[in-house]
Amino acid sequence: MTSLLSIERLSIFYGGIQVLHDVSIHLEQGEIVSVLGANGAGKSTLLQAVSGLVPIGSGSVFFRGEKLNSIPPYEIVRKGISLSPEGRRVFPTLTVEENLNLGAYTRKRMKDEVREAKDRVFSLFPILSERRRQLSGTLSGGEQQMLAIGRALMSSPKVLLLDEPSLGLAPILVKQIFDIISEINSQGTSILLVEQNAHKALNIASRGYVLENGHLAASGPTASLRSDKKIQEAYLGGAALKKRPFPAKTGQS
Amino acid sequence: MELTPLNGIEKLASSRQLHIALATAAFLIYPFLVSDYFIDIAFYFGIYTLLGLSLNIVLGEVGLFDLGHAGFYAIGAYTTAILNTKFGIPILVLLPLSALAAAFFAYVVCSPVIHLQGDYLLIVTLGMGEIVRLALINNPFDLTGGPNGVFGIDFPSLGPWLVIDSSLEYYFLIWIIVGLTILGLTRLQDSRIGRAWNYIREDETAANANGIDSRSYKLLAFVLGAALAGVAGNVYASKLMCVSPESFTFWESCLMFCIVLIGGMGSIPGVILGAAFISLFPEIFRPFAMYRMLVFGSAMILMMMFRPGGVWPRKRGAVKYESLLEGTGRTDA
Amino acid sequence: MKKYVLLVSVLFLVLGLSSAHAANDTVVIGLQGPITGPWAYEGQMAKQSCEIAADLINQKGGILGGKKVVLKVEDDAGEPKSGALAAQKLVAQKDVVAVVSTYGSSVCEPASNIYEKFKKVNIGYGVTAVRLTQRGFNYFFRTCGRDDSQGKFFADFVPKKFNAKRIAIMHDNTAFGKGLAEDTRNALEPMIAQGQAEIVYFDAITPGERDFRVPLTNLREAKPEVWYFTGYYAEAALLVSQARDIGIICPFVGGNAAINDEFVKIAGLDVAKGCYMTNEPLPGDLPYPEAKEFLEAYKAKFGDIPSSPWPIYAADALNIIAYAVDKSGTTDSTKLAAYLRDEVNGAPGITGPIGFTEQGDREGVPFYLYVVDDQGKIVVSK
Amino acid sequence: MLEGRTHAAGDIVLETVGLTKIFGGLTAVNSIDLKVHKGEILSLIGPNGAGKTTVFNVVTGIYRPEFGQVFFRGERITGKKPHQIVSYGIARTFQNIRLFPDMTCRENVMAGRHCRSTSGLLSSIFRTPRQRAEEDMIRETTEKRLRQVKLWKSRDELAKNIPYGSQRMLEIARALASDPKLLVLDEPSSGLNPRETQDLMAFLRGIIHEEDLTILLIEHDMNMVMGISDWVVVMDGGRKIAEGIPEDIYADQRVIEAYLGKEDEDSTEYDIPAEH
Amino acid sequence: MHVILEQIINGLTIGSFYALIALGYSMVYGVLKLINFAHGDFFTLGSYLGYTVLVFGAAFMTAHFGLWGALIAALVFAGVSLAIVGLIVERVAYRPVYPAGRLPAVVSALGASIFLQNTIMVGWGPRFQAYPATLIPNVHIQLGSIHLTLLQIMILLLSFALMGTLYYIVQKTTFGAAIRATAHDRKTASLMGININKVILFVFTLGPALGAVTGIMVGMYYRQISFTMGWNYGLKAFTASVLGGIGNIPGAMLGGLILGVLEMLGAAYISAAWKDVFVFIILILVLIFRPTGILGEKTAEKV
Repeated sequence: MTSLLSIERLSIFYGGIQVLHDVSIHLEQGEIVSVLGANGAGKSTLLQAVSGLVPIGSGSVFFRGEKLNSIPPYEIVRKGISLSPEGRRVFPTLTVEENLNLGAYTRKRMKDEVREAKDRVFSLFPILSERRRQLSGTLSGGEQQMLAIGRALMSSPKVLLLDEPSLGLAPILVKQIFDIISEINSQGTSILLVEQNAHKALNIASRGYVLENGHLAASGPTASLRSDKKIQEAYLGGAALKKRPFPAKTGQS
Repeated sequence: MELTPLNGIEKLASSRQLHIALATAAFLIYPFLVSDYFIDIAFYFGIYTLLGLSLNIVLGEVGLFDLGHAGFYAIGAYTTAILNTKFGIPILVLLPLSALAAAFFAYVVCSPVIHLQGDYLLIVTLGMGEIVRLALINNPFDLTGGPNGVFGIDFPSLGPWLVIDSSLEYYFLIWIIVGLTILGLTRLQDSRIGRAWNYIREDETAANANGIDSRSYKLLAFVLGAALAGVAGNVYASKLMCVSPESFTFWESCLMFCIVLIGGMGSIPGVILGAAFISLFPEIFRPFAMYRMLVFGSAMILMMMFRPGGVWPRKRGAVKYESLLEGTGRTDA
Repeated sequence: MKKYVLLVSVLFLVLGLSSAHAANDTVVIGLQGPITGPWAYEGQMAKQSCEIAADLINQKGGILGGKKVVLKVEDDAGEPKSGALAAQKLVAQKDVVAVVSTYGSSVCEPASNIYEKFKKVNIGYGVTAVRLTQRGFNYFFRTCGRDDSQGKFFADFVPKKFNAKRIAIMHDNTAFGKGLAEDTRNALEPMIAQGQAEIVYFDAITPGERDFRVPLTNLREAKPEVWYFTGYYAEAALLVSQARDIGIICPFVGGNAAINDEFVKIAGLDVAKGCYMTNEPLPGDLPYPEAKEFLEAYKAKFGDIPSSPWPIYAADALNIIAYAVDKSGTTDSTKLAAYLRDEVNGAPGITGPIGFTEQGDREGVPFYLYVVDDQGKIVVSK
Repeated sequence: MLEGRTHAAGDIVLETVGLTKIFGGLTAVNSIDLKVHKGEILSLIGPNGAGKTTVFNVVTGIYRPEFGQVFFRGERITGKKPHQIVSYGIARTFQNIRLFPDMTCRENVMAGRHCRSTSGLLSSIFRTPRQRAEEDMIRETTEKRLRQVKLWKSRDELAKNIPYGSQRMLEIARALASDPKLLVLDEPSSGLNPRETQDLMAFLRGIIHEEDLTILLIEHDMNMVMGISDWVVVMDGGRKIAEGIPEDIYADQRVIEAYLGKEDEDSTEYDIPAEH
Repeated sequence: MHVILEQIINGLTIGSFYALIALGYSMVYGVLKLINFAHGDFFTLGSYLGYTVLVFGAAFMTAHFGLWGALIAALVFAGVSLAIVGLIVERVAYRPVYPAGRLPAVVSALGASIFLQNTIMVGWGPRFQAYPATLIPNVHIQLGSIHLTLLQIMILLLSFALMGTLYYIVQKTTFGAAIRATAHDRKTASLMGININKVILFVFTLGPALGAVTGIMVGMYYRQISFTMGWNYGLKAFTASVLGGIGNIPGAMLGGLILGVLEMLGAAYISAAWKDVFVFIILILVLIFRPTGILGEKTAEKV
């Protein structure tokens, strides 16, 4: 049986730089899978490649067995993969409701389904319902994040790609967002989650991958990853500290 | 083929000198082979080259969108026309004065808008060019002669010794000015000022972070570009012996813009080729009568399709530099 | 290196196009006019008129005992710089005896400087700015009138005809229109001094504009009894129709460029009828036999007679050059200029007898007041 | 907390006092005190959006702070324009390399000399002896810096055409060409592979030994931070949450929480508005 | 007082022409960041096509569909033709040049403008062409002391209807939101499932079509058209779109109307000859104090 989404030996280049090296990841129906790693590890690039925003260097992406390489982004949305991008990227001069409607752009003829989807988003994020006529540029960071996720849900995707949903949010909101992510998942959407906040991400995911400098550093079920020292090292540079050729200059007293 | 750096320099320098010598020789011989009509065409080619070079400083070197350059050209021409006809000041004395007048005008009008970016600067300069032209038509203080323009402008002379009143002499006048301008601009390109301009064009924030006061350098570019356009205006006015507003339209500014882009931003030989295209093309295609501008328009599109960077873009790094430190024992790499 | 080859070949292409020569049994007369550009219409009619005039001369056996008159046309696009280049191109051709040049005063100015310098007789046909003949030039003449002669005609004739005291003058800020407006004002000065007239409105509109409701509203508020517009037909047609829209009903008098068949077409018959104009006699109203002959030939070849007076003056400029060459027996420019200035007097022309003043102006150009009749025809006002 | 450092107060190169920067209601930098001592490498770290780059932009004059002051070698430089800051002796690089892409490597490095030269329009046109001497000086320093970053061979290539790692080094060479006292590096390792990062670290270590230089660093790559810093300052949500030597920071619970997130729920109820 | 009201209405009429043309500039700029210098010539070409239909097809059409039928036919024919011309120009002159950046596109836009203008000159001749005078009954309406014509009222109604429709499409429909989203952030817009090429197609058909309709209105209003008129209108409309905030669709409408009224008021109360100077000075002042126009978004560069 093929996976819902499978990324096989993916390599991506920006100009002359290789940012992803032979990365393979798969996502099964109903799963939440986390991709962890420090900044610049290549996590966002991975999601953008799946969405068709960056050209694939080598390797392939399959969705329900269908190859997605070189399919334009708007077709990929149509097939049922939706990305909530890093930094939220809401359209600030559009109202909340317009942002949501755009999320359902591929289904704009199916009025009923759009309304259902919107009701679902509003029930997940009641605050958006209150602010539906407000310009989204005036929302707070957390509200914008909710809008970005809600917007991605509007196309009723099979796979939801979330890029750093907790970025720049206060802890209380982080918890809220993660609760909602679990709920979305329990309603049947499979989620590929890219996240810096490793603990939170591992809490809700069933499996995880750790990226380090574009390479897959570790992967496995969350329980085993949690105890893996590799994560802290990947994040905080533990390896380097150990290898440090000289002590801190001002550190010696 | 592997050349040692020194060989490279020699080879390039000699071929460059050869090019320049060939070009100079061609320009010297040309007017003696042809009739006044062709000398005059070459004269207007020279005017457009000078205009192109002047806009190239602003647009090519600094990357500021200036679609009102004809305004500076007009200021130079009218300064010459008015001061010469009203006060009898000799044209050659007015040459620097026209440059100063245009430069001063540029300084005053550009100071408040120099911070504008891209297309907004474009529309502001466009508006300034139009304001100049409309003001000339409206004859403020009875100076500009309104739509009639100013007529009866003298030819350049220095007493009885130097009198410039034939096509041949005008040809040499403009091309000597162009030649000196090219010399000066080439030297500027290879100085901290020329580099500062390029830094601003490439990345203004990074330029600032490297200690370049981008505001002053942008103003300097406008002022210098306007001064050169003023010089072109001076020569143009004395050649035609009259000036009228219809010579300084928005279209004229567009042509200058095209000269720089067709040639290649920041490239001096490019500007010459661009000016040749703009001034010679319509004359060559005179026999096509009313179809000639159709051909001209399509040629512009085709040119950008196949040479989007210009016909002769500036090649950086073509001149190889040798080491100053080698042999001094100070090299550590 | 490739670029040099390109450059050199472009230059030679330019050179290659400069091969003009003529046989010995012809007399070449140049014509400079706006064959392209915004005044292409005038330029092309001038070209046609000169062709007819030359044909007529040649049919009658030519000049100088059988030499044919040949026309050589250069386009100046109605623009000063191109005008200078066109002039330069004509003077460079040694076989061109004299030039008919050109339509538009500001184009004529730099061009006539060049002709003067190279001692080439040049005769303007659509250049009415007064200053052109005040430069003390030896080689410049014109067959058309001057702005001030028309202004004088207006002052002498129009207020009386309409019994109008309050006069509005509007021009279009072009060299021609503004000149005519100012000359008219000057010509009215004596009457104003005596209290017989008053200029209640004097202002410019911007040519190329389409909306004149603002200046017209101001004009309406000035309550003129007659309104003189000294611009071109394109604006005149808009002005009159917009004026009628906002309730200006006083008589409209246009200058000699304001009214023609196009004017009637654009303004529409309703608006156009009853509009007046001061004008040189239109081709069809010329009483001279030369005119009849010329117009028949023109109509035979081009189907219709010229719709504006200027092409006829171009034909007359060609005629007078041919006449002077023939009578003086010389093609030397200096002698020709002197002959034109001193000896030509009452020579036959399509527009009546031709002679030149000391300055080079045409002697005695008559003006008529025309009106658009109920059928949209432009007829002499009774 | 500060006992790790032994320098006297007189050795302070850069100091910020109560630095605060507000963007439309969001306090991006909240009362930051920073002391950078002479000859050290100080890293400013923190999760995304912590306000590190804003601190940099205030120090280098791109933003004006709402409150607080910046002192450089005892002089107040608050609110100076970016192009003035350089001549004081602070040179910087950018997070996403900002070279002059269509100019040669040589010309790029020459930019750094701009603030140390003075020739004007006329002396450049007439090539006065002084101007030529100055150009020679510029060329010499440029060559020295290019050789230092091992890019002398690529001097005549366009900056956009050299490998990414080299571009990083070129940007550093450009900054060094102004002979700065303080080098401000914004994520110098981003986009570099581990090998290149190692080289960069060695290089920075090297120049700080050889020259009278101090380095202020923003870095995400903890390998680099931990491997090179003398002192680490950690920011989160616009505030300074910790500082110390790398070993202490690595073990600091607050830092771990800031980076990896917390196990326990936090009850603070604030929400940061969107970035502007 | 009646004079100023009359001037304002005149200003709104000419302003609505500017606004409709400015929309074409602004939509293209919003999506492609390209100043389409050929847009003024789309307007001229539309005017000439409408003229041709009205003059040569009028007899036939008036007989079969009545006067209104002929008018509608002219509007539709010119609109559709220009939509096609717009697409061709985009394909031929702009699309191949985009990848090289914005400046080459300026030259090729100017080239396209010269080409179109001269095509019109060759096709219809250099003379002014006159729209038939009797299309719309020349009815004068006097409201109080304000003089208006039936034609003027019809033009105001039609242009406001067009602007209203476009405003509705852009501000109230999902497709309109897609256009605005694309103008703001292309990449994210494509994540919404928006096909950017379709949006480009839309702006390059609708803009020229609106220009063409405006061309016919201008022809009917002034009854006279020339092949060079596109430059003047284009320049003013471009100014209007910058004044309103280029790339912003309501801004273009507002900018056009403001420009028209300013022009008329400047002419009435300052001087007819200096009115354009006045307009440009206002524009420059607006840009000095609000560098992105009246409704333009503030853009700050991230360092």
